[in-house]
Amino acid sequence: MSPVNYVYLAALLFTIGAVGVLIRRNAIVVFMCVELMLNAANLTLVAFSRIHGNLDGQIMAFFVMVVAAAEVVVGLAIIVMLYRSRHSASVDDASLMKL
Amino acid sequence: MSFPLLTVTAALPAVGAIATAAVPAAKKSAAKWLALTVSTATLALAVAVLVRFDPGGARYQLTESRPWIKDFGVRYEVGVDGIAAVLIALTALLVPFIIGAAWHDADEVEPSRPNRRWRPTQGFFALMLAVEAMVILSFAATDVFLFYILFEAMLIPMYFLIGGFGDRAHAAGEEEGAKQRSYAAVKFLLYNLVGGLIMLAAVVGLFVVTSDQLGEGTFSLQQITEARADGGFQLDTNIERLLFLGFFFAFAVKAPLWPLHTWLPNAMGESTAPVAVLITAVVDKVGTFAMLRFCLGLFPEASEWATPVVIALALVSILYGALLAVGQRDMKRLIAYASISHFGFIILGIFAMTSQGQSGATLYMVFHGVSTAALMLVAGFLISRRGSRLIADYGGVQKVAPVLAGTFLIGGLATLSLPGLAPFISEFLVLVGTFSRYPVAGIVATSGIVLAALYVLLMYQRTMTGPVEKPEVRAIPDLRVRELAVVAPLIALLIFFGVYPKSLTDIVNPAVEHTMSDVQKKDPKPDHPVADKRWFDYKPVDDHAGGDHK
Amino acid sequence: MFSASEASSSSMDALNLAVNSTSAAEAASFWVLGTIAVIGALGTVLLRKAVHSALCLAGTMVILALFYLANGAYFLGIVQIVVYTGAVMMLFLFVLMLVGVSAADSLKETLKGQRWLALACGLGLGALLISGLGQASITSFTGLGAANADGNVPALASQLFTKYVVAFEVVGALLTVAAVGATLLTHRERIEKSKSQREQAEERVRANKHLPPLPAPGVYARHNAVDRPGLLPDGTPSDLTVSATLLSRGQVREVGPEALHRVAVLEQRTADSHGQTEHGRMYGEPHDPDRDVDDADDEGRGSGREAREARQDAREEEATK
Amino acid sequence: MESLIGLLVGFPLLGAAVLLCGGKRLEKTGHWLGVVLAGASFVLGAVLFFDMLGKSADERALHQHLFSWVPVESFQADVAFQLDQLAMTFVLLITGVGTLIHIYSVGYMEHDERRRRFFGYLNLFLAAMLLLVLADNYLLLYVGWEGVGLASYLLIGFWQHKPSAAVAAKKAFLVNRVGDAGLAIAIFLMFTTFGSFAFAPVLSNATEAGEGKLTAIGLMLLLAACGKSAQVPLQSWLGDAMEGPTPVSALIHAATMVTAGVYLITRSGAIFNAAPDAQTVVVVVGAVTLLYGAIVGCAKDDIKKALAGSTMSQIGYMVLAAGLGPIGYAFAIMHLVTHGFFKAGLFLGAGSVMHGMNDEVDMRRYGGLRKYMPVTFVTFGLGYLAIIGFPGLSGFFSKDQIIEAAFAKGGTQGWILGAVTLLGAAITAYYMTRVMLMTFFGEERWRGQANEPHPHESPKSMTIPMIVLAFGSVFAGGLFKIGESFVHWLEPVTQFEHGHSPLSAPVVTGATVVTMLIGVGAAWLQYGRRPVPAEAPRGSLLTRAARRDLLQDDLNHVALVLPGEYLTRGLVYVDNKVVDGAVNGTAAAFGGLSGRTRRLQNGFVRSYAVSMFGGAAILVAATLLMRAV
Repeated sequence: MSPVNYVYLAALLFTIGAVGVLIRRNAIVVFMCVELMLNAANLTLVAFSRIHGNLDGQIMAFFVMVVAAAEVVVGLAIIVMLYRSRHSASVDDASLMKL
Repeated sequence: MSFPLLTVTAALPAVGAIATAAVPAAKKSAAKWLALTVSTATLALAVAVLVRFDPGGARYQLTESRPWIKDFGVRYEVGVDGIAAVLIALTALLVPFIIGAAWHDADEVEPSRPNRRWRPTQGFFALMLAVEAMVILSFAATDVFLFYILFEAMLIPMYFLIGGFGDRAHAAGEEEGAKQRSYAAVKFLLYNLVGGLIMLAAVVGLFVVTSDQLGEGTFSLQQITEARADGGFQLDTNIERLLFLGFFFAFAVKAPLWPLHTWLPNAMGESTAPVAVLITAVVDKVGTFAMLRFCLGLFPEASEWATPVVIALALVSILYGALLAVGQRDMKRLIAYASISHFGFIILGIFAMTSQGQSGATLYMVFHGVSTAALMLVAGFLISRRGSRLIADYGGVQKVAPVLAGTFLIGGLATLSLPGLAPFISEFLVLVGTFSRYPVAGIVATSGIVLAALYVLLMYQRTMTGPVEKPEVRAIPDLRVRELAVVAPLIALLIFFGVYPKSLTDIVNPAVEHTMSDVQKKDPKPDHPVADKRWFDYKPVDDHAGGDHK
Repeated sequence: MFSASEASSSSMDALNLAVNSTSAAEAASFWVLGTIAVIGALGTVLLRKAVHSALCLAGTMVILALFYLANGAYFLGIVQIVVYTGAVMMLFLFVLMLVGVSAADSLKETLKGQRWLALACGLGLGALLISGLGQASITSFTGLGAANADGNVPALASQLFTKYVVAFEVVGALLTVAAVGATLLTHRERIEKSKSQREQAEERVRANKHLPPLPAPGVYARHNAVDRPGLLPDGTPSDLTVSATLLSRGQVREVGPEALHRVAVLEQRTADSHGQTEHGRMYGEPHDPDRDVDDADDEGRGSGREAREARQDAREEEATK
Repeated sequence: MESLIGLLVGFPLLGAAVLLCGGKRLEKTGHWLGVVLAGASFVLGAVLFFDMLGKSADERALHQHLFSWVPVESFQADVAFQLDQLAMTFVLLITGVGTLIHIYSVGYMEHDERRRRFFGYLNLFLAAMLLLVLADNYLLLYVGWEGVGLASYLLIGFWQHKPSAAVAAKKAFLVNRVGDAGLAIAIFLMFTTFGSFAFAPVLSNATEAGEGKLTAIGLMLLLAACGKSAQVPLQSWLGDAMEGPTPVSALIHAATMVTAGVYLITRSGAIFNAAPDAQTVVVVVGAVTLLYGAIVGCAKDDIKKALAGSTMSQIGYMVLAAGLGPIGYAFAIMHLVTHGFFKAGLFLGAGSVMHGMNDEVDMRRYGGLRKYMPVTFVTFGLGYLAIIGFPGLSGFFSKDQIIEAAFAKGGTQGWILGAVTLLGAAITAYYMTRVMLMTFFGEERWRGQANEPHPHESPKSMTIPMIVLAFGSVFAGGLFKIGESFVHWLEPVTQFEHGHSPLSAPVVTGATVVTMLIGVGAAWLQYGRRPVPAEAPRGSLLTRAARRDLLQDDLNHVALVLPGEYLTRGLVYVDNKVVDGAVNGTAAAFGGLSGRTRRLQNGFVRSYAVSMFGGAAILVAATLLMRAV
């Protein structure tokens, strides 16, 4: 089999993650779905690094991870704040940004 | 380069504005006095400009020229001809009186406790000075781009003056008043912005055509007119007409010319009387002035092409404004519509393209400024006493406040341009100038003077005469010293210029000659010219040399 | 052991760089694990309870880690397990605990047409991606044998600290900032010093509310777990008896109907013994008896919300005082 | 001497300025200042007059150039005065009668707390009127012209607390303003025709211009004259103007201001002479007004309104005469002067009567007053005899001359005009007799009515001027007639040629006297023999129409006022709804549009996310398509 399949898989996961982001209301779950998408992206990077035989892809993936980690930290903190202030983790409750 | 008098004249109020705005919250009266002194000093400088200006000399004097934005050939170029000089003088003259009349206008919006952030009084007077600075500089600007920037920039302070410090005397209660106010302010802003944007397009267009005709693009009025004079700068007819329309539209909004006038009654009605004077007597004059200087100066052929339409519109403005003034129930709106009618006269005079018409129009700008100031300020004093703008709420004021009524009447008579008062001179010149080229238009416009009498006297009759029926009216006090000090000089000026307008015509005439030569027009010659001989050159023919037997 | 085989294969293909296909073992593992990964992903998206989604996600991540290893990204594989499955997911779980473990959102959609749009977008995107890949037609691939010749980690390191050193440093800074930011965000500033017990007591007296300590949970209820509200004489559960946190999380249990019934009977008896029957009607049947246990949580959250509002009001009253 | 001319205007102007700005401290003495300055101006006028007599006919005209007023290119207006015989005549009339009326007012306005301002206005009026007659060009004349209008506005509306007075004042100013517009247009025409509007150049070159232009100028001047002199069709203001204090009516609406139109026509004689059509129109206007005023005068019970009607008709005589050209100018002015005397006298008399009858104006409430106010009776009676043209009194001479000139016009025109003037004379006799009888004879109808008045003679300050004017109205005419002195005096300015009437002078005179006697007789039959009913009888249709000023106001109302009101209302509506509506409409349209689009911004992160992903999908699709293509 060709390692491209990994990329197919990644595409699939990415899509699922995307749908999750769109349909779930619980901010934390939404977050998880974002993580899923990031991971899918990582998988493609890794697969491509193998296909092209150089490590830049992996390094990219590495950076993605780090950034993702940072993002998770901050994001979760925000969720906690949100929860404290409005006692709900639903993204729909935070819908004040409108005219 | 000699002492930059014009720049200083324009800069002084600007600096004064900043200083006034910086006055601490607790020191309200200090801010007022500061503003007053600054504007008076500006007046002194403006007088200096008039003195330094030599009517016989070059077309533009006291010129300064520095490069500003090299890439677009924009220069900081200022200079005055006779017209600009007198208009600068007018501006500098009116503002102190406006400030004096507005002495307490900002107090109503003052917060109960002095507040570092919200200092209405300081802001109010600072804005007024800012407007003055911009107007003066825009009169002096001989660089189209510089003028454009000022033309637009003066909207900002005006917007806040109208919207922020409006007339509290509103029939429909406080918050309804606030709604009306903001409506008026926004309307004012939008109208003028639209005009300005169209003008901006024309300005860019001007740059383009100059850059491919003269090598590098320029906005310098003198440069362009000179180039035109020596044939180095010819415009394609259609392009010239488009550019003309672009400029004219903006000025017609500002002036305002029918049917672009509807912002004026709201703006003047909702703002306090002094601000209303600032609008109609000072800021709007920039529009008519710009027609005279830029439309005619830059695009003479197009101006001639547009003349029939413009004259028609001007006539409509004259009659329409007058008729609507007759129909108004609200004093300030009435005066606003009267102003529309008067602007019609000014534009008529400008586009009649005769020297009488144009000097008439220039004088009209000045005299209309003074007369409207007198009338509107007195009306403002009256309104502030009674707390209502509706004519129907008055009646018999003359009995309780004779001096107020007297000044009001004189202002009104000036507005209907009674001979002996200044506006008569300008109006008559405009009419003569128009008649000598377009007799029909002249006659139609003349019918406007009857309507003027109608609306002024109707207002006077309904407010001032008759028995005193309403208790609020009985309680109206007569003019106070401050108010008299504001109005009396204006009236004195009206009378002085009515008797001796020569002092202004001597300054204005040469400039008008230049404009006439710009548009390559000559005054129409009389059919049977008589040499202007004096009386004693004639002896009455008497065939019966009868002595008398008394 | 995949990694070993991969290593061997790569070392073997060191000379001819272009290989057309991977080992059958890898293929098999791909198909098996891939399916599981997809199932995990679906679980993440579809399960109602956040905790379950979290666990599914963890599973998917582990499998992805294995795939990294299979693709010769040994370092990344380990990092994936340590950082993601180890740290990040744990963080998620912590937050979940904070927010309420059993809190689960009902899957009924509130935004009109959102779900269908979402599906359309997602599937459309997926289809496009896959079709795009289909166009790509990559037949042969270069293994990492050459690149990983002297080990994957040293190779990465050599690049990371030479070519990408700046990015590396920046990312470090980013992490620090993120950490500080998170602490700042979550740290709640105390405006006033916390009230001493005495002060609280005095306040209660002044407010003249609940002078006695709050009633214990579970009174009259079937059993007295902390998340069971005590029952008032007329059989209505009282929110005062359970802790506010539980209320806010909506984790207060319902009291079964028979408990209520027993209360009614008990009270009836006492009433009879006192010969006062006119109380009878106020121990009526418990409100809406036909309640199935499934949406107990929803109900619970509901009551929790009311209680929350009650508390809100109380706080406001204090503020006004 | 020239340098003094300015002072003629200067004195009263100074007076006006001081009195109006002076404030309270002048309340006590202010009116005397006014009187003195008016008198000073009269004295100065007299001095100049005698100086003028000392010169031969063609050096008499003086000229003073003060300063260049509005110089713009070929438009050169100067402030310059010209004092020739015509102007001199007016100066004497204005200052003389004016001074007398000042004195009279001192008594008449004694109890008015705003007396100071009243005298200020009177002085202002004198100044404006003098400026009008002294100006050496039409623009400066225009200033005086409107200045007079202003003064009359202020004086008519002097009792502003009366709404009727305020309305009347406004009406007067507006109607005059119409005339002023005519004068303005006339000036434009002169400027475009001759390039000048000073008397000398224009008048001496009038013949050069085409007749069409001159006719136009003439008609515009006539319009102006109609406005100021209350000639048909701009006569409607004069009746209401009686709202003003009686001295005002005497000064402005009898002696001076209303004669300005006659002055203008006479002054512009050169233009009219060269434009016969215009002259015809002038004559017609004069004739019509002559009868119109007379008829109105017959029907009024308000003594002042009756006199106003007679004024209108007398000025009709003057205008008619002026319209006759060189054969009439001199007589027009002569009648103007004599009329100035006796009409002022009549008005002052009427004022004195009202003064004694606590401001009652209805003649049906008078009667038999002669024994209560003898002086008034005598002076009024002399004025009466003068105006009806009783042989020997001034009115007789001046009017007779005009009638003669009317016949002398020649042709059927001549006959018609002659007839009209004779008829006018008859009617004049009729209504003046009516006034006389109703006021001073018959039983005392004022007895036994609520707040019964106590008729009494007026104070000296009022009677003396009346006496002086009575002398004027008796002897002026004869004085002028002696050796045609007045005609010769004016001749250098107005030119004069003897009209050749188809009837010999004695015949005309006889006819005049006879018609006059008929009029008197008719009046006596109606009001002398039978007692006058205290309430006006319903009267014939004509009478009722005449009471309503022959429906002129109703006509104006229907023809001008109503349409005007509807027009303005309509325009206000249009301005709000159409002109403004267009703008607000666009604004509203944009508002609605943004309102719709704003719905997309619903605040839900997830729906934003959907759109985001949708966008991403579209982008990917686009790239793929690009690669496919």
